[in-house]
Amino acid sequence: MNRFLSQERLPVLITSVVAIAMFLIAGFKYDNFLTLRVFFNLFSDNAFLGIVAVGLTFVILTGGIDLSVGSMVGCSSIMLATLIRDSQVAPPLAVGIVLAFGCLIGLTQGFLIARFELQPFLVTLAGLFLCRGIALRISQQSVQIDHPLFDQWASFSIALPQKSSLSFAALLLFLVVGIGWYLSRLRPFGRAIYAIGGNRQSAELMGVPVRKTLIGAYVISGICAALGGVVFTLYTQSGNAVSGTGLELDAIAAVVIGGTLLRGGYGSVPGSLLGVCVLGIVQTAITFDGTLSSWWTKIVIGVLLLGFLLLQRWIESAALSRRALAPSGTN
Amino acid sequence: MSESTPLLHLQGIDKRFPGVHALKGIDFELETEEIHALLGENGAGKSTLIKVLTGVHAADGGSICIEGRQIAPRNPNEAVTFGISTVYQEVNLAPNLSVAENICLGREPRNVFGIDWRAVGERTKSALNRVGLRVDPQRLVGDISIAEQQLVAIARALDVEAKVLILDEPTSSLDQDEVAQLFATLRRLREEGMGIIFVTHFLDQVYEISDRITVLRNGERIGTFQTDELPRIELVSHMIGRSAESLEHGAMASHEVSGHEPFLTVTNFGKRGSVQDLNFEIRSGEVIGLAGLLGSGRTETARLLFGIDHGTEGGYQLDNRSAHLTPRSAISRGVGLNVEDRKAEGIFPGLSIRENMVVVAQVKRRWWQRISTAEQKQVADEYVSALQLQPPNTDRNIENLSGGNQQKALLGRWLAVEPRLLLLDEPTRGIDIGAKFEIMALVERLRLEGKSFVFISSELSEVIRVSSRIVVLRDRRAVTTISRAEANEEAVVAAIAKHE
Amino acid sequence: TPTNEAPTASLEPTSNTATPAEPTKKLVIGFSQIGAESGWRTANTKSIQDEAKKRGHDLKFSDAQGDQENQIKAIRSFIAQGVDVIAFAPVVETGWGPVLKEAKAAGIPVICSDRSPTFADDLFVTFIGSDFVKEGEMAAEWMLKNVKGPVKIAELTGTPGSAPANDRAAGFRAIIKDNPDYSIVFSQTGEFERAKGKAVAEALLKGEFKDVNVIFAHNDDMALGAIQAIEEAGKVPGKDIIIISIDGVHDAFVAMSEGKLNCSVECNPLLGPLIMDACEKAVAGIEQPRRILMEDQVYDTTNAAAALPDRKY
Amino acid sequence: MKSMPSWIYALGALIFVLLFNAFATPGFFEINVLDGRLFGSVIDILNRVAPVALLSLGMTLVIATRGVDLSVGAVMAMSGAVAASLIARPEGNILLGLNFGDSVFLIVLAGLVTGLLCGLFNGLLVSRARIQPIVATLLLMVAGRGVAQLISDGQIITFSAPAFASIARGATLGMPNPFWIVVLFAAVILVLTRWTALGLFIESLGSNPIAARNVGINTGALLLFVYSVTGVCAGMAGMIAAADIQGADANNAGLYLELDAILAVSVGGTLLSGGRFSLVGTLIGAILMQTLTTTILTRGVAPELTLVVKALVVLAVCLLQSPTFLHMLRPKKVAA
Ligand SMILES: Nc1ncnc2c1ncn2[C@@H]1O[C@H](COP(=O)(O)OP(=O)(O)OP(=O)(O)O)[C@@H](O)[C@H]1O
Ligand SMILES: Nc1ncnc2c1ncn2[C@@H]1O[C@H](COP(=O)(O)OP(=O)(O)OP(=O)(O)O)[C@@H](O)[C@H]1O
Ligand SMILES: [Mg+2]
Ligand SMILES: [Mg+2]
Repeated sequence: MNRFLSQERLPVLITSVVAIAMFLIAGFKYDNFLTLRVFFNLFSDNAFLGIVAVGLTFVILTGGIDLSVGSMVGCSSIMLATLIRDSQVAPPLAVGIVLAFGCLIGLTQGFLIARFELQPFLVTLAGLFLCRGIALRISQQSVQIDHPLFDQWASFSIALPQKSSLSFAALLLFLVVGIGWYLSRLRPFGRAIYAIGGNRQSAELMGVPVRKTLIGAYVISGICAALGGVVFTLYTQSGNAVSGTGLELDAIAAVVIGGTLLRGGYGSVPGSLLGVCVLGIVQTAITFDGTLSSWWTKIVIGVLLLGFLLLQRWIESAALSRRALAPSGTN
Repeated sequence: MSESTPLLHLQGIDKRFPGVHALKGIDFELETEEIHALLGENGAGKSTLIKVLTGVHAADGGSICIEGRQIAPRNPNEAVTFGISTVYQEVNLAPNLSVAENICLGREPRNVFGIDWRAVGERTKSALNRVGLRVDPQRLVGDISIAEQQLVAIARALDVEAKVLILDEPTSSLDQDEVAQLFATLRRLREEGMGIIFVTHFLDQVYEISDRITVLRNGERIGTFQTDELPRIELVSHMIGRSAESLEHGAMASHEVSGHEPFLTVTNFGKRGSVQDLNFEIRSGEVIGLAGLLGSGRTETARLLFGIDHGTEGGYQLDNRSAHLTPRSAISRGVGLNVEDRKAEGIFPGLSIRENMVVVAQVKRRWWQRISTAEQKQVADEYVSALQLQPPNTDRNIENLSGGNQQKALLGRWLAVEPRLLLLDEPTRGIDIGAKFEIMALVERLRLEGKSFVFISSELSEVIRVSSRIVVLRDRRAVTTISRAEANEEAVVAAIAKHE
Repeated sequence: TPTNEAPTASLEPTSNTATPAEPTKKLVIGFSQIGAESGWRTANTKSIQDEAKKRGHDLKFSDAQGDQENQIKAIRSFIAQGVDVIAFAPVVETGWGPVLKEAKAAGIPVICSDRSPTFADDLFVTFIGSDFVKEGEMAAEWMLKNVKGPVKIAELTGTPGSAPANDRAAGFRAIIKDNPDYSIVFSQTGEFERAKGKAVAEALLKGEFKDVNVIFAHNDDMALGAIQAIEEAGKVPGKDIIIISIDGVHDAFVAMSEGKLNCSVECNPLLGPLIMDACEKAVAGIEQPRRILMEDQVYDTTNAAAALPDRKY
Repeated sequence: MKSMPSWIYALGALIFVLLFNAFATPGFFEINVLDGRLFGSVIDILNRVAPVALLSLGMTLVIATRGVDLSVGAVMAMSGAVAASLIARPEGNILLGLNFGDSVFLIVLAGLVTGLLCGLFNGLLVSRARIQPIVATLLLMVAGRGVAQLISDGQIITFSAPAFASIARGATLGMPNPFWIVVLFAAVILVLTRWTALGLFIESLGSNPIAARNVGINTGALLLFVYSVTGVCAGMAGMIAAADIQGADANNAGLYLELDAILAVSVGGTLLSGGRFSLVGTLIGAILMQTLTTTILTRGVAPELTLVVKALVVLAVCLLQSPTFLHMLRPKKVAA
């Protein structure tokens, strides 16, 4: 029994192999693709998506889902921008307020889901509508931020060879992935998340604080989504109520590609980062190609995702059946 | 009873579920240094009492005192802080976590960085040792057998400091050695001053280990007795509410096999990485018993014969034609399987008892010929009364049935289609004595009508009682076949245990 | 002919007057389009692609599916790829500072079309496109001239938060705000869609405000939907209710020539030639005006029929 | 003891919204006769609800199997684009090879077949490739709209075909045709699931897929069936949308309608966790959502508030369906 090829690691392994293969293939096809710059851009450009996906991973691991993350990004982005520009709130405080708001929404959703056993899909769908409504209520115009400290954050980056660099957002992404990994692996909270995803009734009977843990998962997701909004605001130095539309689907796709099962219980935080990279590579490759019309772009993304999922499924079933056969090798 | 305050004292515990008055003012006392058996037929309210006691369900009335102090646990964790540790009926573990993680879940040892995985490993090791389970602590619980899971659950319950230990049918999947090991542990704990509540349907075990017995029936307490003062016969009649002799009428003496031609033949049948070398044939009117240790491959054999898993080696012939079965084709050719893990693979939670019982008949009848509701009621009612399923209202959600009654409903599901061959994997697990005898009598009656069975049970006496022949499995291979004439416990145990 | 700040009146801008810089050199042009959310947008994309092909440039086209982040990613990819010039139609006005600074640092000139990014004036070479505020104003001016007050107006707005919706609403309001005879009594989004426009109009005609005199739609599609709803309600579009919209798509011209639509302010999507000119000049380092605006013309029932045969989109 | 149907709260909410309108929205219940058809807000609701109702009928079955179909909106766009291409036959269209003339029957058939193919594709991904439904249908949600745009070349294909347009704009016996189409589809699906054993099988599959396989239910075929039904429903909805505006808008047709359909299903009392389903509840749920929309449109409420109102209604109905919540509301029994 190979622990290394456990149900948790295998998909991550497959995803990384395929991701590297894709990167190399695109590298041979397009000039300037196989560069550090393109590689590090993956993290800088997808930092907000990655941060949102990390939060969402916790929720999905419990067997739930959070559809509100995309609107939350838009909501926190416009909120942050108006706070800084119109209310003259200092950026650190404004970020704090926005994160608190994300926390509040997550708390409310988590409470409804955990306390009243409402279905996560519906509660967070309502959250999606609500956050977008609030965002549009705050301002329908996009809001430019012009604040020296904020500018400083936005333009901070670590220069790396080949004209590449890692932005503040990318560093934040790595930090969030690190914290997420720590929480899920090394804290009892993380184990409780997995246990609930494995079997909620059992977890309850085993004395796992199911409600608290569930609420915790949605709070993390809410905070991560709000932080994603902050990073998005850094990325564009402006707030926009409609940003993040449909982002929840990208985030779900990233989490799933990263090997987390939507029914909960299996998966990992670093896997989701990998999923984000896969999406980023596909997108970058399509841009480098630059010949696809609008509709072919959609079709090609769909087909690539399909191929990816089928490949993942195929390798997984092959590996699992080999594992099942393994004991017979001894006799 | 005793003048000192009891360790645990329940008074007037009352619990109603929609439509069921599950507990009617139950009084119960548990002393220190006592193993107290809680007995009763399926649906008597044993599990419910335990769940109320440990905060899973809120009581509608009554009080709980531990060492004279009134408590009201709101969840199992709180119960643990009051010193009550519980193993619930039906294994309740996280299948996606490792054995070690399951044992320490919710109370992980920590160091500055978080969970101290080293300490987890050590604690797991000692916990597993206590129940005598040798299993890689890193394996996922979902990957180990139900028996192993049951032991893991017990190890987990023993991992905390508790004054009261509650075990709801902990031995339903264990073999004799494991039970012995468990009992040794329980006795030691008793000596250390613990009070233990023990629910089981195995009367031998009750008499082996318990000091006192409390009998429940229909949510009422019938009485509490000193074990050594209560004859078996009396106990059984307390449990079922009628005299015990009436049970034995279906017992069989001779065992004539009516069939002639074998209609199912398996030769060198098996699946790579799973059971192998299956060689036996089944005639109509025969019961083939499968005996073996835990994990010897009985369940896998049944799954293979029913076509859930597919054989890769050897032949499988039905009516002299080689067959590649899927559950669907198996059913259409008169083969049925009552699965071992009824919660995960058997019942349809959320659907009614009636629907759960007619679904196979409906599959057989084809989808466009719906069995009308009236007909469904008729079929379901027939088997509800045949199997004495409680409560008899078949419109209720099957989830609300007690464990044993769920098992009866599943049996009824198969009996309703009158299969030629029914594979019964642990059909008597978690079933009270009355029902056990009923099921065995039913098997015998149907056998005489020309039906065949494969009968799997961890209780050797049951296997010997019903089988025409016994196929012994060891290490996932069929090693011998014992005829009915030669079958007795020693012979079968010898065959199971033989070293080659 | 495009001029500095002086809107052109030409329907089909050509590049004859400006000398194309080094016509022989093939450029690699990165173009980031917003999406393909409407027929107008598709016509815009097609015009750019056709023109690039005609001139033999290598166009790297990227569709952002309506998301700003996708556009920023695309522009950063273009920079990493080392294209000669970047053109893009920003999905919103704000938020381009950081990425355009990067382009500038990489020495790649940037050209904006469609709407101009705010607070980034020194970061792009020129802006080519229409003025949405102006379009809203022109629609209102047509109304002041042709519809006698007092008038109750129902507004079908575009997608909430989008620049054309915001600007057209603002422009329209700026003109009527001093005129108490004209008031907007109902405003609801039709999200630039024909079907939603129809649904909103249908509801409008049964509600409290069924006696409105004018419907102002932020685009033609919603107006065309509204026309159907009016007909189904047994009224005569263009007579019982005056309908004003923006864009000037082909179907709108048909509707105007039938008298069902009263007025449509043109918003010309055929920017390809102008953008290619600007790209070539930018690479060659030729000075060009900061803003190249299309003159958006007002069409109504009087001149639509005549213009119909020439409409390309 | 008979328990209350799961859709009772949706019905309650619907009555509440209607009562609100009766008092607050003048003329809401006014019904006139115009050209032999009924005309009024209530009729509008029954007319406008058709696409979402169709989608949610199919969606009910999919959700009952523990699945979800996110692609229905894109399928609407595709079938609309196919139908419009066949009618308008614009130059350079990739479907020019197919000439069905003016036959409304053949064109509708083509649209339905488009939906069917999409449904089969989804069904295969879910049942064969074992891809989780949300992800499997997400693929077609993204790519499908691309295909629709490919067919229509990114333009709105408009046409003038009174016969086809009457699918959405005509009326029969005073009621708009979309209403009758929903009635027809609902009846067929109701008969298919409740007069045969398919309903039981679907509920079994959703309740416990492993057990369903163990009792011999052909789960693969069943999944194919439910996704196909949903595809066909979406195909019909797409054609209603196209006929309504006499044009196929590949970019916007059915956009986000999958969410409305899911809401309608769950407000109607079918759990997203699968098992028991209620088609009647779904229809009530769909009508409730549409009544809300129509109310909001009629009253000229700001669009961002629309979102908030929708969110609150969904939460309210969900809460009312939660046994835990109801239990909390009930006054505590005094212990004797
Ligand atoms: N959650 C529930 N909802 C409704 N009724 C329930 C529920 N749990 C148990 N019941 C009912 O309460 C009664 C007692 O059930 P309980 O599980 O306590 O029986 P038991 O004595 O443990 O039986 P078994 O030996 O079969 O496990 C049964 O009639 C059962 O149907
Ligand atoms: N899903 C699984 N993955 C890996 N090993 C398994 C799995 N299921 C069963 N096994 C192993 O296969 C062997 C045979 O199991 P099986 O369940 O057939 O035994 P059994 O005789 O029916 O015992 P039981 O009393 O537990 O039903 C055991 O060693 C068990 O641990
Ligand atoms: Mg029990
Ligand atoms: Mg077994």
